[in-house]
Amino acid sequence: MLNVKLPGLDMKNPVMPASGCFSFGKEYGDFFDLNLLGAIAIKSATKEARFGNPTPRVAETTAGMLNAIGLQNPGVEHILDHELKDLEGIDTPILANIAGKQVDDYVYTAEKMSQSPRVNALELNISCPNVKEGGITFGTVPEIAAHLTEKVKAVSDVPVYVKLSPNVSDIVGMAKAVEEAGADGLSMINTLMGMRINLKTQKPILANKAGGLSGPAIKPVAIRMIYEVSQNVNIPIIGMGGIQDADDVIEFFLAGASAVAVGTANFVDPFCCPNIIKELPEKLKQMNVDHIDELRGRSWGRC
Amino acid sequence: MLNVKLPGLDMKNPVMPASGCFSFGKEYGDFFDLNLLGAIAIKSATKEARFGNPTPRVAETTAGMLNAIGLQNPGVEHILDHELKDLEGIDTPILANIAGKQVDDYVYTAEKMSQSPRVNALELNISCPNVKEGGITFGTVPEIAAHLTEKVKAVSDVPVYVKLSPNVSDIVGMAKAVEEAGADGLSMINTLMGMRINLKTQKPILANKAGGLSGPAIKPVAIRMIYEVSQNVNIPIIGMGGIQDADDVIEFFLAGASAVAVGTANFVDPFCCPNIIKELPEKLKQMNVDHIDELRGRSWGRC
Amino acid sequence: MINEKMLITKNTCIAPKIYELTVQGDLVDLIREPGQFVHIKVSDGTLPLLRRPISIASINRNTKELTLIYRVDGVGTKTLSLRSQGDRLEILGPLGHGFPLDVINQGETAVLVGGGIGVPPLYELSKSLSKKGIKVIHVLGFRTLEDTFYQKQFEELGKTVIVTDDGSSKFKGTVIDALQLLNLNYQVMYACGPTPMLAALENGYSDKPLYLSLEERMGCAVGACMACVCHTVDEDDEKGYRKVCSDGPVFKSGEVKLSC
Amino acid sequence: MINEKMLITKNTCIAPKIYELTVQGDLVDLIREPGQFVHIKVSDGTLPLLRRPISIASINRNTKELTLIYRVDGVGTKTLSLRSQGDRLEILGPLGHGFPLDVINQGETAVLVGGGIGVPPLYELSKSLSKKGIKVIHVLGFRTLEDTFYQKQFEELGKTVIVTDDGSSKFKGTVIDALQLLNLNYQVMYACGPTPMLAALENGYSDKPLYLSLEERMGCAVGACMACVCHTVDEDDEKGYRKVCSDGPVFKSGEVKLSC
Ligand SMILES: Cc1cc2nc3c(=O)[nH]c(=O)nc-3n(C[C@H](O)[C@H](O)[C@H](O)COP(=O)(O)OP(=O)(O)OC[C@H]3O[C@@H](n4cnc5c(N)ncnc54)[C@H](O)[C@@H]3O)c2cc1C
Ligand SMILES: Cc1cc2nc3c(=O)[nH]c(=O)nc-3n(C[C@H](O)[C@H](O)[C@H](O)COP(=O)(O)OP(=O)(O)OC[C@H]3O[C@@H](n4cnc5c(N)ncnc54)[C@H](O)[C@@H]3O)c2cc1C
Ligand SMILES: Cc1cc2nc3c(=O)[nH]c(=O)nc-3n(C[C@H](O)[C@H](O)[C@H](O)COP(=O)(O)O)c2cc1C
Ligand SMILES: Cc1cc2nc3c(=O)[nH]c(=O)nc-3n(C[C@H](O)[C@H](O)[C@H](O)COP(=O)(O)O)c2cc1C
Ligand code: FES
Ligand code: FES
Repeated sequence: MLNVKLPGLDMKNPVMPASGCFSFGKEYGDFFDLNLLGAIAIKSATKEARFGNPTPRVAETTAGMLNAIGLQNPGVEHILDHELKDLEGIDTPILANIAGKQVDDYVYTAEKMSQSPRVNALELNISCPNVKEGGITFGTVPEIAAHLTEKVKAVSDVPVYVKLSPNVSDIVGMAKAVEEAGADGLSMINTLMGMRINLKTQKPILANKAGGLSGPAIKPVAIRMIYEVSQNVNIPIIGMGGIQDADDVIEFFLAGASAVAVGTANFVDPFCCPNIIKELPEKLKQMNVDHIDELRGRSWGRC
Repeated sequence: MLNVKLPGLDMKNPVMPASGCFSFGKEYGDFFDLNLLGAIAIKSATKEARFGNPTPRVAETTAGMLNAIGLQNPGVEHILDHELKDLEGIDTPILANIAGKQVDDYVYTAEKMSQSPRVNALELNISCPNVKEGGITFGTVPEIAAHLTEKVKAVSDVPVYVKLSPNVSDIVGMAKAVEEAGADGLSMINTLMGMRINLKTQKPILANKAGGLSGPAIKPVAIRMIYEVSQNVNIPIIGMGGIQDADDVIEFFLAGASAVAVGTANFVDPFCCPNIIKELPEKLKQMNVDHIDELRGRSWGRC
Repeated sequence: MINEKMLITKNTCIAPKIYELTVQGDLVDLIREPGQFVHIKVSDGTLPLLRRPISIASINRNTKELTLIYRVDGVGTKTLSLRSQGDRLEILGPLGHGFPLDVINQGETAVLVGGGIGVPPLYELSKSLSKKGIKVIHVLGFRTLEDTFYQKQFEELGKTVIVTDDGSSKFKGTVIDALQLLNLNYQVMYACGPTPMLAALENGYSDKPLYLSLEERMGCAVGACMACVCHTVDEDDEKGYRKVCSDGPVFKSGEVKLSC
Repeated sequence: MINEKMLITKNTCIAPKIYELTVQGDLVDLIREPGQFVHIKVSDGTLPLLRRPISIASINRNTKELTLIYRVDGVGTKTLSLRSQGDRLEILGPLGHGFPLDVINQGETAVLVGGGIGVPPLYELSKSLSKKGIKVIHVLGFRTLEDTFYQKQFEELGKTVIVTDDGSSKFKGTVIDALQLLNLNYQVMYACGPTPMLAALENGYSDKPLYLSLEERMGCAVGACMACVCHTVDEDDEKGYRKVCSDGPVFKSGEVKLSC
C-alpha cells in the first residue's frame, strides 16, 4: 500500500531522506538498513570539490533551523568513484542532486552523474540559496530555470527532477516553465532564505549571514506551494519542508505530492525515516485507504 | 531611552501592535492603557465596508498561525466617524493601514484617511495575500507598487509607509522601487502565503484555502529581509514578524529596524506589548546601551 | 476580563477522551452568566502557539473554582490533559456573552439540548435556572453510552434524557429525534452542540425562544482579530456580522447565520 | 552509537548556572574513549527543535551511568536544567573520537588544560590516565572562584591549579599565564576550552604532543550534514577538511585550523 512509481524511481514506499541532510547514506546506514527507504536523495554534487562556507553554518530558529553549508561536496568524480560505490550493495533508488555556478557546470555534472548505473534520476538544485554566484538566479527567473532544464535534459540518461526555490513570487509560473522545458518531476520546496542575529555578538549567527530555513516552521509554505503547483502541472512532485511524522506525509499527499523527502527531522531523530515508513500503513488503514496514492490531491476539490 | 521619531510618528517607545491584530484598539484598551504604546497600527481600511472571507479564517501551524480574514472592516468613512473617534482620548500616534482592489480605491481611502487629525501616518497594505482581486499583484511587481505609492503620496497629508510582502524573489528591488516613488518608510514583513490541510476532512482548514503565515515561525525571514533592505534604503523600517518578547525587538533593531510591530503575539498574551515595553530598558542596560536607537543596524558590519 | 495564572485543583479523565479540569482564582468572581468561556494557554512554552477556547461548565464562587470539561482532540487539548494538579494555567476570561436567564420566569420550563462536547456549558446553565425556580429538562446526545458524562449531575437538577447514536442508552438516534418523540411542553430552549444539530433545532424549534451557543476557530477571543465572525440573518443589520467570541458565543436563534 | 531513552538519576546545580546530570542506560557500554560526546533531545516536545551536544564528563560502567556537566546558556540547556530525576531523556551517542590514551606511557606525565565548560570531559580523561598509571596535572581556568566545579574530584587525581580571571583563586589570569609560570615537565598535553585558549596552546605548546577538543555548531552530530567542518592545516590533505562531530571533537594539534 506504500509503493509508488515516479519517473526513474521505483520506490517501495514514498519516503526518502532529503538532499544534504543524509550525506551519501553511510552515516545513517549505521542506524538502520538503507533498503528500508523508498529512495535516497544524495547531497548536491558539483563539478569540482567544494569546501563550502565558513562556520558557523547552522543556527536554530523557533521550530526551524538555518543552514549555510554552501554545497560542500567532494565533486562529481569523487562521488561516482567512492560515495556511490559504497551504495552498491543497497537496492534503494538514488536521486542524485546536482548543483553548479553556471549552466556548463550543471551540464557537466549531470552528464557524468546520469551515466552511473547507481543513479536512477537527477535532482537539479536550482534553488540553493547559499551559493553566491548563480545559485539564486537559476531558481528565481523562469526563463533561466527552463533553459538550464533543457540543457540538462539533453545530456541526461535518466529522468530529471527540478528542485524549486520557495523564494519566488510565482511558484506556479516557475513550475510550468521547467515542466515545459522537459522536467520529469519537481522537488519542492528547498529552504526559505532567513537569518538570525546573536544578541551577544550583535552579528548574524551564521558566518555566511543568511541561510536556508527548514523544518516544521516552513511546512505551511510547502503545503501551499505544492497544492498550487500540483494542480497546474502534469509531472509528479516530491514534497518536502518540515516533515516530521506520518501525519505530515499524509498532509503532503493530500496537497498533491507523489512522494516525500525528509530533511531536518533526521537531525532530530536519526530513525525518523524508518519510523515514518513503519507508521504509515496503520494511518492509511485508519483513513480507510488501500494505497497511499489514493490520497494524492484529495484536498483539491471544492470545500 | 526608548523614544523614537519616525516620519509622522513621534513615539514614546518603538513598540506598536501590528495592523489587523489589534482592531482599532478598543478591545485591548480593556486590558491596559493604550497610552503606553509607541503607536497603534489599525486594521486595514478599504473604500467600502467589507465582510471578508468565510470562516474558518484562522488555523494553527507549528510556531505560527495562518489567517485569511480578508480585510474585514467597516469602510473608511465609518472608521473616521466611529473607530477613530473612540481613540480621541488617547495621545498615541495612529498608523492607519489602508488597502484596496485598485489604485483608485487606495487613493480614495488614503486621501480621506490622511485628512483625519487622528491619523499620523498611512501604511499601505500592498501585500495582503487574502484578497483575490489586485491585492497580491501590488505587492509583487515593483513598478506597480511604485506607481501606487506615487499616487497615494500625491493625495496624502501625512507620511506614507509601504508594507511589503515577503512573497517575492527580490525584496530589495521592491523596497528601492517604493522608496524612489516617495515612500517615507517601510513596514515589513506582512505574512508569508501558507496552507494547512485537515487530515480528517482532507480539505484545507481555511475556507479560503491559503492564508497568511505569521508568528515566530517567520521571524528568520523577517530578520533576513530587514537586514538586506535596511542597508539599501534611506527610509526607516517598522519591523515585524514573530516578535514575542524584548529580545526579539532587539534582534529586529540589530537587523536594521527603527521601530517594531507586534501581531500574533497579542493573541498569545494580551499584555504582550506593554510587557515588552516594560522589559526593554533593563535589556538595554544589560547591553550597555543608552538608547535603543544605538542598536539599529549594529549587525551590519563585517563579522 | 483578566488574564490569570490559575491553580489547577483537578484534571481527571471522566469518560473516554473527556477531561474535567478545575482551576481556582479571582477570575471566578468576574463570571456573569452561564455559557461564557475562557481562553487557555495550555503550556508554559511556545507550543502550541495559540490559546484554546473552552466553555465554563460550572463555577463555585465559595471556593473560587471553575470547572471546564474538554475532549482531547489535537495537540492543544492533549497538552492540557497532561497538566497536573498544583500547576498553574494562564487563563484569559471570562469571555463573551452567555445564556440569558431573564428571558424565562420562575415556574416555567426550559429545555436544554446538548450534543457531545456542547453539553458542558449547559450544566452551569441548568444550575442557574434551577436556582431561579425554573423547571429544567435536559436532552443530551452522545455517540455511545460510554461517552456520556455528568448524567448524574444533570439528573439531580431535572429530567434528563440521554440519546445515543448507537442506541446504547434508552434513546437511539439524535437529540432531534428525541425531541420529536418527547414533544415537550416548555417556554425557552437553550442549546449547545455541533452546528448541524443547532441548524436542525433552528429549523424545527424557532417558534419559541431558542438560544444557541456557537463554535468558531478563534485567534484573539476578545473581538480584535475578526477570525470568528458570522453573518447576521438580517441583511439590513448595520454591521451585518457578529463576532462569536465577543458578541456570542450565545445568540438568539435567527440573529446569525449558521455556517455548515 | 545508539539512540536511547536514558533514565535521569540526577540533575542538580553544582555552581552558578552549572548543572551535573547523570543518566543511566545501555549507551554507557558503548563508550570507548574519554572526550566522546552525546547529542541530547532536551525536551519531549517539538521545541527546541535541534539536539544539544554535550561532552561525557565521567562514566560508571557498573551502574551504567554517565555524567554530563553543562552550563545553562540558551533555551536548550535551560530546558535541560528543568528535567527531573526519574524522567527519560532521548540521547544519541556515544559520538565522535575522544582523547587518545595510547600516546602516553605508564609513569609519564600528562597536563590537562581546561577552560570553563571545557573542563568536564577532562575529568573522565584524568580518571582513565590515572588508572593507566600516568601522572596527571590539571590546569583549569574559570571566571571566578565561585564558578569552579569539580575541584575536589580533580585534586583527588593529581595536582590541580585553578586559575581565575578575577584572581579569586590563587592564580589570577588565564591558563596560558599559569602554564608559563608553572613551566611544567610533561610528555603529552590535552586541552578543552574556548577556541582562543586552544589557539594560544597551539602557539606555545606544539613542541610536544598536544590534543585539542573542539566545539562547533552542529546539525546531525553524526557526520551527515556538514555543519561542523574545519579545514585541515595540510593543504594537500585529500579531503581538506574534518568534521568535528565524527572525525573529532578531539584533534591532534596541527591537524585542523582553529577558526577564531
Ligand atoms: C466558545 C467555544 C467554547 C468551547 N467549549 C468547549 C468545551 O467546553 N469543551 C471542549 O472540549 N471543547 C470546546 N470548544 C472546542 C475547543 O476549543 C476545541 O476542541 C479545541 O480548541 C481544539 O484544540 P486542539 O488543540 O485539541 O485541536 P487542534 O486541531 O490542534 O487545534 C488547532 C487550532 O484549531 C482550533 N480548533 C480546533 N477545533 C476547534 C473547534 N472545534 N472549535 C474552535 N476551535 C477549534 C484550536 O483552538 C487551535 O487554534 C469550544 C470552542 C469554542 C469556540
Ligand atoms: C562536542 C561538543 C561538546 C560540548 N560539551 C559541552 C559540555 O560538556 N558542557 C557544556 O556546557 N557545553 C558543551 N558544549 C556546548 C553546548 O553544546 C552548548 O552550550 C549548547 O548547545 C547551547 O545550547 P543552548 O540551548 O543553551 O543555547 P542556544 O543559543 O539556544 O542554542 C542554539 C543553537 O546553537 C547551538 N549552540 C549554541 N552554543 C553552542 C556552542 N558553544 N557549541 C555548539 N553549539 C552551540 C545549540 O546547540 C543550538 O543548536 C559542547 C559542544 C560541542 C560541540
Ligand atoms: C543542513 C542542510 C543541508 C542541505 N543541503 C542541500 C543540498 O545540498 N541540496 C539541496 O538541494 N537541498 C539541500 N537542503 C534542503 C533540503 O533538501 C530540503 O529541501 C529542506 O531542508 C526542506 O526540508 P526539511 O524541512 O525537511 O529539512 C539542505 C537542508 C539542510 C537542513
Ligand atoms: C489575524 C491577522 C490579521 C491581519 N490583518 C492585517 C491587515 O488587515 N492589514 C495588514 O497590513 N496586515 C495584517 N496582518 C499582518 C500583520 O500586521 C503582521 O504583518 C504579520 O502578522 C506579521 O507579524 P506577527 O508575526 O507579529 O503577527 C494580519 C495578521 C494577522 C495574524
Ligand atoms: S477570535 Fe478574534 S475577533 Fe473573535
Ligand atoms: S554536525 Fe552534521 S556533519 Fe557534523
